[in-house]
Amino acid sequence: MQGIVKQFPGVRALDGVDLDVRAGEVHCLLGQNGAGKSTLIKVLAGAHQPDEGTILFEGKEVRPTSPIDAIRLGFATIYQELDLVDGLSVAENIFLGHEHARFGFTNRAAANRAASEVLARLGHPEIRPSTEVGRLSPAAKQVVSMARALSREARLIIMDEPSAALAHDEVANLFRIIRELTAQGVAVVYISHRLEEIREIGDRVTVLKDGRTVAVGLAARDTPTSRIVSLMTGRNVEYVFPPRGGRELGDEVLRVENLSARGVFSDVSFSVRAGEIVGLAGLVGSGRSEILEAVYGARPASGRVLLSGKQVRRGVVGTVRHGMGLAPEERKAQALLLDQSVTANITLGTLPEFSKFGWLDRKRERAEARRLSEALDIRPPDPERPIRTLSGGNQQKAVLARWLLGGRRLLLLDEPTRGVDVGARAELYAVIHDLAKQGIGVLLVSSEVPEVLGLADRVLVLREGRVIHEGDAAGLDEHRVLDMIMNGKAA
Amino acid sequence: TSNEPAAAPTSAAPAPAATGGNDQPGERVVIGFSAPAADHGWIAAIAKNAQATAEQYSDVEFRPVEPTNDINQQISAVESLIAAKVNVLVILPNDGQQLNQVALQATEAGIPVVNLDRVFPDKLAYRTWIGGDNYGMGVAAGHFIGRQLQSKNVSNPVIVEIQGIATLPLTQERSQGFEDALKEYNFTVTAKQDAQFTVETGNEVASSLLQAHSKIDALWNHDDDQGVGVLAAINEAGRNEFIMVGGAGSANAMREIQSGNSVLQATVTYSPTMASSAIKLARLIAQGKGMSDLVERQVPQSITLASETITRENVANYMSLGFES
Amino acid sequence: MRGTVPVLRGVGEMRHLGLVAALAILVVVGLVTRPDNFATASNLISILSLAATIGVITVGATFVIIGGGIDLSVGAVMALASVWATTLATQSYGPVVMAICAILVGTGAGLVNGWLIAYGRLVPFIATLAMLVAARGLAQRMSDRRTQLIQAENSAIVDLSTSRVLGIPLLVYIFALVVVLGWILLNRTTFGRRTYAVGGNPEAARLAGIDVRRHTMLLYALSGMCCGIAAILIMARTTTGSSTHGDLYELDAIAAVIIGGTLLTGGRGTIIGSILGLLIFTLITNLFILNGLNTSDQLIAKGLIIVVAVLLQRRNLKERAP
Amino acid sequence: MRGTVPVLRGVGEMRHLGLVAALAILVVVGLVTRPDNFATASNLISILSLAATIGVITVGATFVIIGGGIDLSVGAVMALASVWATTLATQSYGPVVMAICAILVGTGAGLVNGWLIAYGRLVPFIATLAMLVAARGLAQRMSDRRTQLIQAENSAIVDLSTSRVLGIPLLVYIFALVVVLGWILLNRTTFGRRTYAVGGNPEAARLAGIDVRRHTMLLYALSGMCCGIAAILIMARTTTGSSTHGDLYELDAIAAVIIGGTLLTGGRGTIIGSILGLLIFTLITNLFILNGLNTSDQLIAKGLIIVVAVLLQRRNLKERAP
Ligand SMILES: Nc1ncnc2c1ncn2[C@@H]1O[C@H](COP(=O)(O)OP(=O)(O)OP(=O)(O)O)[C@@H](O)[C@H]1O
Ligand SMILES: Nc1ncnc2c1ncn2[C@@H]1O[C@H](COP(=O)(O)OP(=O)(O)OP(=O)(O)O)[C@@H](O)[C@H]1O
Ligand SMILES: [Mg+2]
Ligand SMILES: [Mg+2]
Repeated sequence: MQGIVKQFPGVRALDGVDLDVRAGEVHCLLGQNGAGKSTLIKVLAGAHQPDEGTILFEGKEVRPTSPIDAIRLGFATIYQELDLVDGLSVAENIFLGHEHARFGFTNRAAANRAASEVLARLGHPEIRPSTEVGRLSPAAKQVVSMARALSREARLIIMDEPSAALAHDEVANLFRIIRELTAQGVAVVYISHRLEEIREIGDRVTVLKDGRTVAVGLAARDTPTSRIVSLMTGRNVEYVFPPRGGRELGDEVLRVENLSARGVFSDVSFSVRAGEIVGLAGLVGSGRSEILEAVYGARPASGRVLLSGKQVRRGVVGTVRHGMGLAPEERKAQALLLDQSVTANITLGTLPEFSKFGWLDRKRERAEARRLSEALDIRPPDPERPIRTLSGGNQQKAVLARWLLGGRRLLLLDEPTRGVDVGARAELYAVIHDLAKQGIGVLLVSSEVPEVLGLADRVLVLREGRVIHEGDAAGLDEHRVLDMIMNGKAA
Repeated sequence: TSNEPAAAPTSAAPAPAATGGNDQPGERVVIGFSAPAADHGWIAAIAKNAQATAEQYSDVEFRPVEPTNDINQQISAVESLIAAKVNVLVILPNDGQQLNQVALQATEAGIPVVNLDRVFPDKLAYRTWIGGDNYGMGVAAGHFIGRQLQSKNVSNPVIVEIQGIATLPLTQERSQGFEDALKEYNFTVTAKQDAQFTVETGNEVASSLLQAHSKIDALWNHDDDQGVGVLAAINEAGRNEFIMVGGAGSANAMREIQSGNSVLQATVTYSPTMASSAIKLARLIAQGKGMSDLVERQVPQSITLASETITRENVANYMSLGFES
Repeated sequence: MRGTVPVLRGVGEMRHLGLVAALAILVVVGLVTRPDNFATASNLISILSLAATIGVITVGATFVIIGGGIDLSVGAVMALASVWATTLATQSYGPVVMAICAILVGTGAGLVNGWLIAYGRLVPFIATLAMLVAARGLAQRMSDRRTQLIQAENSAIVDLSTSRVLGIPLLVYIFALVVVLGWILLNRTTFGRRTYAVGGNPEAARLAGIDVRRHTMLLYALSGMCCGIAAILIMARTTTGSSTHGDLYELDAIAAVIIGGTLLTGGRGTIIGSILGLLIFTLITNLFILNGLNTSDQLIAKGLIIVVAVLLQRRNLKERAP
Repeated sequence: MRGTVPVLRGVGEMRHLGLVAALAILVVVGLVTRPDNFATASNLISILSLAATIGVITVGATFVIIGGGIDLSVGAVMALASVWATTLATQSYGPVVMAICAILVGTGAGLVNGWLIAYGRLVPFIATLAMLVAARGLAQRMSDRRTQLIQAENSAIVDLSTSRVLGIPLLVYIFALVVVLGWILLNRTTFGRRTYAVGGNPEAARLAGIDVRRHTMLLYALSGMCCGIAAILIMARTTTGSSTHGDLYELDAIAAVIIGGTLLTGGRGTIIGSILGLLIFTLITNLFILNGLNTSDQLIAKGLIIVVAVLLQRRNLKERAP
C-alpha cells in the first residue's frame, strides 16, 4: 500500500500511509489510539474507499471497492468491532457469504461439520456450531470471528486487535494458528496494543502516528521498546504501574456476602475498602463480569451486597444513587450512545449533577467533558463530536470518563484498558490510582494478569465461578496466578 | 359489466323536470364543492354527477376541492372555498355535525350553502338541504322483505343485516327504518354486522355470517358496492335459500336483479343523482331563481328524495339511473 | 430432533407454544359458545379462505421485517395489481395473463420500493408509505374508482375460490403452497440465511461479502410478488378488482408478523409464528361474528385478546431465557 | 454559532436544509399556481389550524420514537378523549373540566400503553395497536357511535378555534406552545437527554443508572397527554367529540416524524424536523385543495412528492456524512 489517504469530515484519518507486507510474515501495525490503524485495514478490506493512494497485491494494482472484492482477492479480516449476526448460529456466522450450498439450498450438516473443524483447530471444540451467536460470551464471539476469517482460503489475513477480548491461554492458541498460517505462506497483518505480543509473534513492524507512517519494516524482536513507544507517541512513556502504597485505606465501602447466581458463580464473598483497589483474576468465562454486574445490581443473584454497611436496594438505579459506577466490558453494546456526542456519553451516568429540577446546565456539562477528555487525552479533543467517529481506544476512554464524575464511592471496572494504547494506558493507571487515593474503592477485572497484579492491592483469583484464592497482590507473581487459574491449585 | 363506458345518465345529468327558462344562461356563478374522498362507487358517482351537471351550464364555474375523509381537512377545504369567495357552496360533509360550524361560517359570510345528503344539525348553517331518505330506505327494504316472507308464510324467519360503516348516522337511520318496518310483520333482525362499504369487507363479513347461520330467510345489505363482495361470498358458499335486498341502486345490482337467477331480488334506491340536483339548486339559488315547477319564487329549504324499491318487475325503468359501483 | 418433519417441529417449538396456547383457547371458546357452527368443516374452510389473502401477504412481510425493513404498501399494491389485472385490456387475454399480470405488477411495485430503499437510501417506512399513497392513487385512476368485475370468460380465476379439491377451495392450497415455499426459502436456502444477516447486522453482512443492497431490493420484490399473488386470491374471492381492496392490510400483516415473534428491528423471526399470529386474528373475527358481537365490543375485546396472547407468549419466552 | 437563538439555529442546521428546501419549493409552487389565494394571511392561518391537531400529536410521537418506541394508538386515544370529554355527564361540569378530562383520558391511555410496554414487556407495536383497537371500540361504545355536539354553554371550547388574538386563532397558539415546550423538554432537560439514551442504547442507559422502564412509561404517558391536548383542539375545530376522529393519524404522525429525520430505531431525532415534516404534508394538502385537483392524481403526486422530499434530505445528509 502506498500513499493511502482517507479523509473523514473534519479528520484526515490517513495522510499518506505506506505499508508493505510479505508473504509468510506476521506484519504488526502499531500506533496510538486514533492513529489510523483500523481505518487503514478497512481500506485494505474494501470497507472504506481511499481518497488517494494505490494498493499493490502480488505485483498487480488492485482496488477493492467493496468487501466482496477484497474477499475475492483473498483478503480475510477480523475487525476490531465484533461483526457477527446475533440471530444466526455459530456455523452460519462462520460461513456467512460463502455458505455450503447447492443451487442456493443450504447444507447444514456440512456447514456444522466444517465449523466444528475450524473451531477445533482454534482450540475451542466446546463451542457448538448450532448455538446461536447471541448467547455466546464476548470471548467466544471473538473466537467465532477468527473462525470466520480462517474459513476462507485467504492469502492475507488482517487481524485488528484480536487479542483484546482474549485471555492468556487463548492468545497462545491464536499464535499457534498464526504460525501454522504463515508456514503455509499466508501473510498476516496483526494489530495489538500489547507490545509483548508483538515481540512474540511479529516479524516486522510498521508504526503509524496521526495517520502517517513513521517507521516501516522494523524488526519486531530486536527494536527496543522505548524506541517503538517513542515512535508511536512522540515521547517517552514508561510502561509501568504507579508505585503501590502511599494510600490510606479507609472504611469498608463494599461488602459482598455469599453472592451466587445459578450456573455462573457461587458463594462469592469479599470486601473492598475505601481507597483500595481489588482485582479479580480468572479465565475468560470464570464469571468475573457477572460478579461485577451482580454487585452493580444489573443482574439477579442471591446473597447480600452492602454498600458502606447498608444493604442497597437492588437494581442499577439504586446502586448508582449510592455512588457505584460500572465501566462495562463491551463498550459498544453496553456503554455507548453511538449517535450522541462525547459530552453526552460522558455525563450520562451523572446527569443529576448537571441539572437543577431537571434543567440541564449545558455549559458546565461541556466544561467538565472537556476537562476529562483532556485529562484522559481523548482524541480528537472535541467533546461535541459524535462518539461513533472516535477510534476504539478513545471510545474506551470516554466510557471510563463517565464515572470519574460525581463523587463515586465505588468503581467497578471491567477490562478498563481493552484496546487502549500504551501511552494512554499509563495515564489510565495513574487516573485509577488517583481515584483510589481520593478514597474511592475500585473493583477491577482484567484479563491481563500483570495489570491486575500491578494495579491492585488485593487479588481474588476465580475459577469456574468460585474464589480459589484471596490475598495481597504484592505476594503474587504472574506465574503463580496463571498456575492457579489454569490448574485450580489454590497454592 | 362495470367496465363498459359509463351509462349515459352518469355523464349527462338526468333530464330535469320542465324547468322552463331556468336552463337559459344567466348570471355567472362560482360553485364550490366539497365531498368525502371518492373511494367508493356511490361517492364517486356523486362527484361525477356534480361535475357533469356543472359542465352543462356555460354560466357555472365549478370549483371542487380535494375530497378527503378527514374532518379536519374537509374543514380546511371549506375554509379555503370561503376565502376564495365562491358564490355558493355544495357540501356533502363527512359528518354533518362536525362540519356544522364551518358551514355556519360560510352562511355568515354570505355564501349560501346547499347541504347535500348528510344533514347539518343547525338549520342556520344551510340554505337548502337535499338528500336521500335513509330511514325510508330501511323502511322500503323492511317492507319488501316482510311482504315476501309473509307471502311464503314463514314464521320466525332468520333475517340478517349487513350494514355499512357503523359510525355514520345514516347507517343507524337505515337500520332503524328496517327494524321499524319489520315490526309491522312481527319480524326482528336476527343478526347484523357492519362492513366498510367496500367489496372486500362485504365479502369478509358475509362469509362469516353465512357460517354463523346455516339457514337464512332474508338478507338486507345496505350498500350495493359492498354487495358485490356479499354476492361473491354467497356464491362461494353455494347458498340460495334466501332472498337478498340491496341498497343504493347500482347498475350492477340492477343487472343482477334483471337476470332473475340471483338471490338478489330487489334493491332500495339512494340515488347519487341528488348531486346533479344539488348543483342545479345551487345555481338557481346563486342566481336568485326559483324552481319553475313550483309556485314558490325561491328554491325550497329542504328536499328529500324518495327511496324506491327496484324489483325484477320495474328494473327496466331504473336501469338508466344505476351508477357503476 | 433434526430428523422430524420440519414444519411440525416448528409448530412444536417452545417459542410458539404461547401462540398455540392462545389459538387453543380461542378454539375452546368457539366450541363452547357455538358448538353447532364453530367446528364444522365449512366454518374451518371459511376461516382458512379468509386468512388466505392476507396470509400470502404475511409471508412476504415476514421476509421484509426479518430483513430489517417494513412494507406499508402491501394492501395498496395488492389493490393496484387487482385493478391492473381486471382492466378490459388485460381481461381480453384470458385468466392466465391476468394472473401473470397481477404478479408482475406486484413484483414491479416491490422492485420500485426495494430500489428506493436500497439504492435511493430512503427509509423503508417513508418509501413504502409513498408507494402506498401512489399505488392507491394509480389504482383509482386505472379503475376510474369503479369496481371491475371479472368477466364470465375469465371465471377460471373465480374458480380458485369456488372449486374444491377434497372439499377444500383451491385458494387454500395456494396459501399453503406459498407458506411452505416461504418456509423453505427462509430456512433452507442461502437467501433465507442472508435475510437474517441483513436484518440482524447489515454492517456485518456487508463485511462478510453479502451484497446487502441487492438483497434488500429482492426482499421488497418478494413482498411485492406476494401482494400480486394475494391480488389473484382477492379477485377470486370477490370476483372483482378494486382500488379499495386491501385497505389497512399493512397493519394487519405487520401485526401478525410481530405477534408471531418476529422482531420489528429485524434479524429474528419465523414464518410459522406469523401464520399462527394471523390465524389468531382471523379466528377472533370469526368468533365474534359467529357470536353476533357488535363491532364496538369486538374492538375492545380484540385489544384485550391481543394483549393477553402476547403476554402468554412473553411468559413462555421468559421461562426459556436465562 | 452557539449564541444564536436556538430555534433558529435548529432550523438552519444542515440536517434540516433538505426539509426547508422542500418546503420552499412547495411555497413557490403555491405562489405560482395560485398567486391570488396562496400567500394570503387567511390561507396561512388555515394551514396552521389544520396542522395544529396533528402537530400536537407529532410532538408526543417524536418523543416516543426517539425513545425507541412507537405509538400507533394516537388517533384512537384522541378520539376516545374527545368522546369522553363530550359526554353529557362531563359537559355538565363546564369547559374547564372537559379540557382536563380530555387530557386525563389521554394521559391515562398513555400510561396503560407505557405500563404494558415497560413492565408487561410487550412490543410497543403490539401494545399500542391493541390500544388503538380497544380505544376506538370504547369510544364507539361511549358515544353509541354518535357524534356528540358540544353544547352551547360550553362554547368556550369552540372559541379556541374561532376566537383570534392578533388575527390568529387560539389553537395555533396552543400548538406553538406545545412545540416550544416539547423542544425545551427534549433539548434542555435531563428528561430529554435520557430519552435519547433510552432510545439509542437501552442497555447502556440501564447500566448508566437510568430507570429505563419508568422513563419508557413516562414517554408513552407524554404521548397520551399530547393526544389529550389534540382532542381539545379537534373538539374546538369540529365542535364535536366522535369515535371517528383521528382516523389514521398514527400513520401521518409517524410519517412526519420520520420525514423529519428521526430514526425509527430510536436514539436520534429532532422536534423541529418533525414539525417541518408535518408542515410539508399539510402544505401539500393545502396546495391540492387550492388547485382543486379532484382526481386520484393527487395521491400519485403525493407519493412522488414524499419521495422527492426525502431524497432531497438524503442527498443533504450524504454530503454531510462520511
Ligand atoms: N466514520 C468516521 N468518521 C469520522 N472520523 C472517523 C471515522 N472513523 C474513524 N475516524 C477517525 O479516524 C481516526 C483514525 O481512527 P482509527 O479507528 O483508524 O484509529 P485506530 O488506530 O484503529 O485506533 P484504536 O487503537 O483506538 O483502535 C480517528 O481520529 C477517528 O476519530
Ligand atoms: N446471557 C448468557 N447466557 C448464558 N450463559 C452466559 C450468558 N452470559 C454469560 N454466560 C456464561 O457465564 C460464564 C461467565 O461469562 P463471562 O464472559 O462474563 O466471564 P468473564 O470471567 O467475565 O470473562 P470475560 O473475560 O469474557 O469477561 C460463561 O460461561 C458464559 O458463557
Ligand atoms: Mg482501531
Ligand atoms: Mg467479562
